[in-house]
Amino acid sequence: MPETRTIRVEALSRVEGEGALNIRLRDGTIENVQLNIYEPPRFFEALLRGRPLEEVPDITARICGICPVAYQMSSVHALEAALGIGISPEIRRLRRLLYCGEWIESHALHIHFLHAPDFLGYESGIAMAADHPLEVRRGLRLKKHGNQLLEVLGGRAIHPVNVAVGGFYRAPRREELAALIPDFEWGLEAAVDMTRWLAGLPFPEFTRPYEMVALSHPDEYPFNEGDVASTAGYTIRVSEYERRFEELHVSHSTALQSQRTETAGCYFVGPLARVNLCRDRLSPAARRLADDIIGFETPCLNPYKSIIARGLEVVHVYEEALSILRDYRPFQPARIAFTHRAGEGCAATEAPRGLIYHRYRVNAEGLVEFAKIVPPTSQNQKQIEDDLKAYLPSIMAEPDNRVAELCERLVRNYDPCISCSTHFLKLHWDRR
Amino acid sequence: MVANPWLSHTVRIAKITDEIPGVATYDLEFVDPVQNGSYRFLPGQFNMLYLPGVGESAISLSAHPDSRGRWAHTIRVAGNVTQTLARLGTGATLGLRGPFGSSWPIAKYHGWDVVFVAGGIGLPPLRPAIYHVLDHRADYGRVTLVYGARSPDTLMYPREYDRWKAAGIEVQTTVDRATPDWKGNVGTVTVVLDRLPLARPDRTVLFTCGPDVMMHFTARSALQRGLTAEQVWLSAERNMQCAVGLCGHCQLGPEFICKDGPVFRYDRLAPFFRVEGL
Amino acid sequence: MTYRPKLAVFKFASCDGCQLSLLDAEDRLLDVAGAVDIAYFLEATSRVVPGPYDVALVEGSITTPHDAERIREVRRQSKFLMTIGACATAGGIQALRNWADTSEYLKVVYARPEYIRTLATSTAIADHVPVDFELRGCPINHHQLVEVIAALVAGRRPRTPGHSVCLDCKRRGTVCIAVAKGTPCLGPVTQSGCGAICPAYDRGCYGCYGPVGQANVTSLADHYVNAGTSPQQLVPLLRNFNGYAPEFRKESERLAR
Amino acid sequence: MPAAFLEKCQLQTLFDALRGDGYQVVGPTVSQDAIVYDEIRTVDDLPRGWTDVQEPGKYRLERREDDALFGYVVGPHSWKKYLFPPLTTVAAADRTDAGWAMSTPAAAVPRYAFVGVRACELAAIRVQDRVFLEGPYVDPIYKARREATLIVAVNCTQAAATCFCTSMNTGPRCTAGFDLALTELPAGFIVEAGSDRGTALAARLPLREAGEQDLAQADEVRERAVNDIQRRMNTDGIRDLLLGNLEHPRWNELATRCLSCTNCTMVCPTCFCTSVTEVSDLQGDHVERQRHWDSCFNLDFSYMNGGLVRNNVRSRYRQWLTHKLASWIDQFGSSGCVGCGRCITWCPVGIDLTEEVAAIRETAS
Ligand SMILES: Cc1cc2nc3c(=O)[nH]c(=O)nc-3n(C[C@H](O)[C@H](O)[C@H](O)COP(=O)(O)OP(=O)(O)OC[C@H]3O[C@@H](n4cnc5c(N)ncnc54)[C@H](O)[C@@H]3O)c2cc1C
Ligand code: SF4
Ligand code: SF4
Ligand code: SF4
Repeated sequence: MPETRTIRVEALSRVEGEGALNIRLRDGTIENVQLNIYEPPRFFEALLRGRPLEEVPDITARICGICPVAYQMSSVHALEAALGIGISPEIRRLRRLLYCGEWIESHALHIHFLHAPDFLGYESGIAMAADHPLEVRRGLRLKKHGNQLLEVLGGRAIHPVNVAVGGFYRAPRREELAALIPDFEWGLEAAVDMTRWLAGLPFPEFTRPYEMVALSHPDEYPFNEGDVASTAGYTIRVSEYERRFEELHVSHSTALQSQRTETAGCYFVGPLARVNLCRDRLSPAARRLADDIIGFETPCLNPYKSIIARGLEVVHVYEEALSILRDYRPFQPARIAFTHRAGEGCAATEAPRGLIYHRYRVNAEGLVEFAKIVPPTSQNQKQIEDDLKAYLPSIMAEPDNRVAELCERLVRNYDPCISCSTHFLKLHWDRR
Repeated sequence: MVANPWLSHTVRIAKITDEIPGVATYDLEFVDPVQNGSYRFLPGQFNMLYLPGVGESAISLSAHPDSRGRWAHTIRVAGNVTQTLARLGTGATLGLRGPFGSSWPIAKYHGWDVVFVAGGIGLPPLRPAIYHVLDHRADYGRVTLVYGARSPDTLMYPREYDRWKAAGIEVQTTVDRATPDWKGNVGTVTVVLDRLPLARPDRTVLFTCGPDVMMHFTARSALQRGLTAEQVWLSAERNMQCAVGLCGHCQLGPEFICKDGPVFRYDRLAPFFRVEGL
Repeated sequence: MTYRPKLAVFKFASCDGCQLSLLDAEDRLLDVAGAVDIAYFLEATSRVVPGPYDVALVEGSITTPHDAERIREVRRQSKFLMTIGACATAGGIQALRNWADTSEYLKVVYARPEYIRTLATSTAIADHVPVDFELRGCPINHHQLVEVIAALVAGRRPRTPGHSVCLDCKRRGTVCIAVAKGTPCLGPVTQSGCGAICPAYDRGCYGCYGPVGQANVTSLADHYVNAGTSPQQLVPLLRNFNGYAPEFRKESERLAR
Repeated sequence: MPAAFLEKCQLQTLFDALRGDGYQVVGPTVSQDAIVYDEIRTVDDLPRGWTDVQEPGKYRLERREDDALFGYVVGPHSWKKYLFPPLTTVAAADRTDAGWAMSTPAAAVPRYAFVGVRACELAAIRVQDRVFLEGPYVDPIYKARREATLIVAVNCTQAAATCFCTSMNTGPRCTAGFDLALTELPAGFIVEAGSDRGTALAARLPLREAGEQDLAQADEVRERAVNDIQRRMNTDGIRDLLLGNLEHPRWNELATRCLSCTNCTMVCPTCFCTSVTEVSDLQGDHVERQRHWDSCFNLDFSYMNGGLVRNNVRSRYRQWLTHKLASWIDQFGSSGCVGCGRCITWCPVGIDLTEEVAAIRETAS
């Protein structure tokens, strides 16, 4: 009689959105590993059809409450490409600043509330606060800075209202931004301290031969623009993205999964990919920290160390945000005027949790005819399953609940944001 | 400096007396002894009772008008403030501003027959006036209290009726829903009022407090019985925030219930009372 | 001991933004965590305490047969059930499917529609089970959320004002953009809660907090149409995150005719 | 003080004098596509060369042909935002071992100099004085701010299509209630003092005596404003007209148009309604009572345990109109309306109270 052992995490915790994990072992060998995303489908790509293109950033924001800016930025860039709009350097800087806000907020949240508790053995950041009050309070303060920046630039932190195709509805007043500078100066130092703390966490020895993919820009750390670069050695234009990467609707009842078109292999997006690929474009303080203080070695192929990459990125965005804040002057126009025309355009930006790709076709009336949205988590999903398959043999001896717990931790490395159910499926439970 | 009309004074709950389910009488005393010594009010006036963080409510004084040192309020649990208050015990503190508003001009009617008509929680605001009559019984002619409640067990202050009767006040209670052992009147207060012998309608004054509808029909009945609108007094109720005529909430036509009322002579309110949505 | 309600957070079809709002109350988060017993909140903690719960915060709309079942169980387990956000209160942006053919939507998005189990509609929680309190917004406002929690702890009714966005514009000194610029703005018929941010950012309100009580949407729409906005522009404005709220829905359907 | 003349290029001396006396100068500026009241430092902050065009439900800024500094009428803001701020803390409570300790939060009283106050606005301030200062209870916040405020009025030289101050006897000429009043002419300002404070202030300005020609010109431009006013409201017996027609069918008809959005009450310079909210920390140990502008158009405004008194738009619109124009007279001895027209312009659907009153009058019972 072959012995079947099924391990299930029915609801992943401390991830954004809802997912489950199904592992089936038969006679000690892995039969199946599924990261199931049971987020109900919300059909964004379909419901965008026929909507005025001006509304797209408001609607795509609602794909994900954790990284709405990433969706807004990717969609406005893609639509601007479709309409042939060139934005001004001032608008571009302000958009980077907005992205800084989201990165700080999202990274601080993930680090302190979702991820670090794993390394220190807590069920939550709130529980961790009892023993590590300074770290958690510092983390909350950083997180708040991110939100404050989003509030000034976007009106509110979740689903900001100020992002428009062509720019912003209103450019902030100088005093509004200048008021943030003292906090950000404090935050920059706090972020350095935080990252040193993170670098000292106990990391499992676990590495994989990842192909890492991130945007890459010659002069900047990638947020909003660049080519798509891979540690496999190639760099492509964003317009070629869909040729290199494809989405599959897999039968074993999970979300659409991205994979490399040629190899059907998986790939890795997110902070660790970015740091590996763009380390030299980190801000001076972040580079100094990586090089001299914590001695962060790249390429780093240990997914647990994503938390350090996140820390380095927090330092980077504080420094970049500060320089934008200090130099800011209100400008006109806040939004480039445009006329409707038929066209198609795509864009990729870097959400806190990785590369995000959008493509739209619009008609001459200014209505959306077609939308395609590839969120970061659908790109990492196959990689996560692959990691789990590689990891399981080493922990198979543990009891089920321990296996489940360890697997969940591995998943959290990716900061998966699975509420972005542009096209995720409901799971068929395997209840055998 | 002008006094801050929103500033409450701290009072302590000295005693709680349960009346009927959901209604209790709170004897309050000021924490500041000087204030406790000097506070005075007139029958029909109200205080704003304040529970910090919860809110403020207008509550009539139901105390004896000559009370000293303790100020009774009879309060029905209705919502936020009153519910939270009901969870407090003796010794707890809260805020009080007042007294506010106009009063029952009972002392002006020496020599008159007096009819009090109360409904439900409308009796407490009338009680100070009843106490006044008790103390000055000889100054008045025939005195009647018509009091209606939903059911026999929701009649307020039953333990006092004997004393009131003994002092020569006719107490006529009536209920909407009788219990098997109920021997008294059944029906609205106006049913009782309509049957009430009025020896000298031109020298009878009527004071009423209760739900708007009840007061409306009471006034109508009084007018039919030969009283004029000038002989009818009622206590009106509206949402109140400031109690000093500055917030605008309690308007009823041209009146601010808080400072022009709550006690009005009926002729003044008649054109506006019961206009839907006013 | 003060009352420390056992709190659970449940998610249905949504973007997570509303439950994230709780974590966005940074300054008060640890206080909140002290004031309530967070018994089930997957996004924030691995600790899972089984029901029943004193308070359930429910995010998201009902879009699948399984969720239609699950919400009943949540209701059974919860003494006080509060919906948070436009998805849970009005069906959310995904309720746009209610005017469309869901099988078409499926084909647009999925290569293999047969794998998907979904309902033809996205509906509010109150369409399925009784709801004790609705906190509006897309997303909800974390100050309001903390206020509601504070109220529950204190055992009083929460204070979430029910006035229009206009009042908040006026309090913050924002000039009416409908009047001064002719920008169609839903503020006059939208419930406050957001702090009137859109007009302060030079754009019309797009109704995140849903229709204000007794909203006279028809009068406003007629006025905008008379002033030159086409019904085709107004329909999508009304049909977004709260598009399936009765007052917005009725008007968008009237305009669409 | 006889009328004097201030050269246009010398207007800054007025601002400097006011600032020198410790006043925060507030006045008209262009912002958000409208003329709004805000802090001003120099003459350049004034809406030079701008005018406003108003009609029911519509307001637009337009360029003037000249460089007039006060060549417009009233905008969406009124001075009540300074004298009666939209949000103030009126009381506080702290939990102590001995129970609740109540207090009045200390608030700094700003010293404002209002520049550019119009006749209808002087009248509106006068109306609010009656509400907040002259009844049995005084609002300490209003009182402190009001006493610390200096007023530089400006006579209107034009009117908007929504103005009807002549019907309300409130303008367009500033007659009382100011410290200084200006009339703008192309070359400068006719300056009149209306108080001792104003006379003393004027004495420190580089004024010259106004010539006969200047005065004649001033009369002419002020007359222009009078002639500009097209809108009328017949106020004969208006109290009894409105309070006697509480069941008029027009209220039902209004309910189909009015949004109950509160805009008319918010922009009205005399509306004074407020609500108080408790604001506390999560433990509830420190509580502040915040008073904020409210409006009779709000559903909760008339809430009483168990229901709403004004539970439909009809009754809420009726409350606004009858209070403003009728019961206000009982309460405060004057109309609550000064004819500034703001509620007409800023009603998103352009409901015009003068038209409503006329309609009721036409078919009054
Ligand atoms: C002049 C006057 C005298 C009163 N005397 C008494 C009395 O002696 N005994 C008694 O039990 N009740 C009395 N009431 C009614 C009492 O004020 C309300 O029942 C109470 O305010 C309800 O408050 P709540 O917070 O418990 O209810 P909620 O329903 O939670 O109300 C919230 C708030 O709305 C306001 N509000 C609600 N209902 C009323 C109302 N009917 N009148 C005024 N404001 C209201 C209050 O500010 C209240 O705190 C009187 C009312 C008035 C106007
Ligand atoms: S019209 Fe309404 S808001 Fe204005 S003062 Fe009167 S009651 Fe208050
Ligand atoms: S009612 Fe209208 S016209 Fe009259 S003072 Fe108020 S805003 Fe001005
Ligand atoms: S009259 Fe106009 S401004 Fe006033 S509440 Fe009605 S719609 Fe709003």
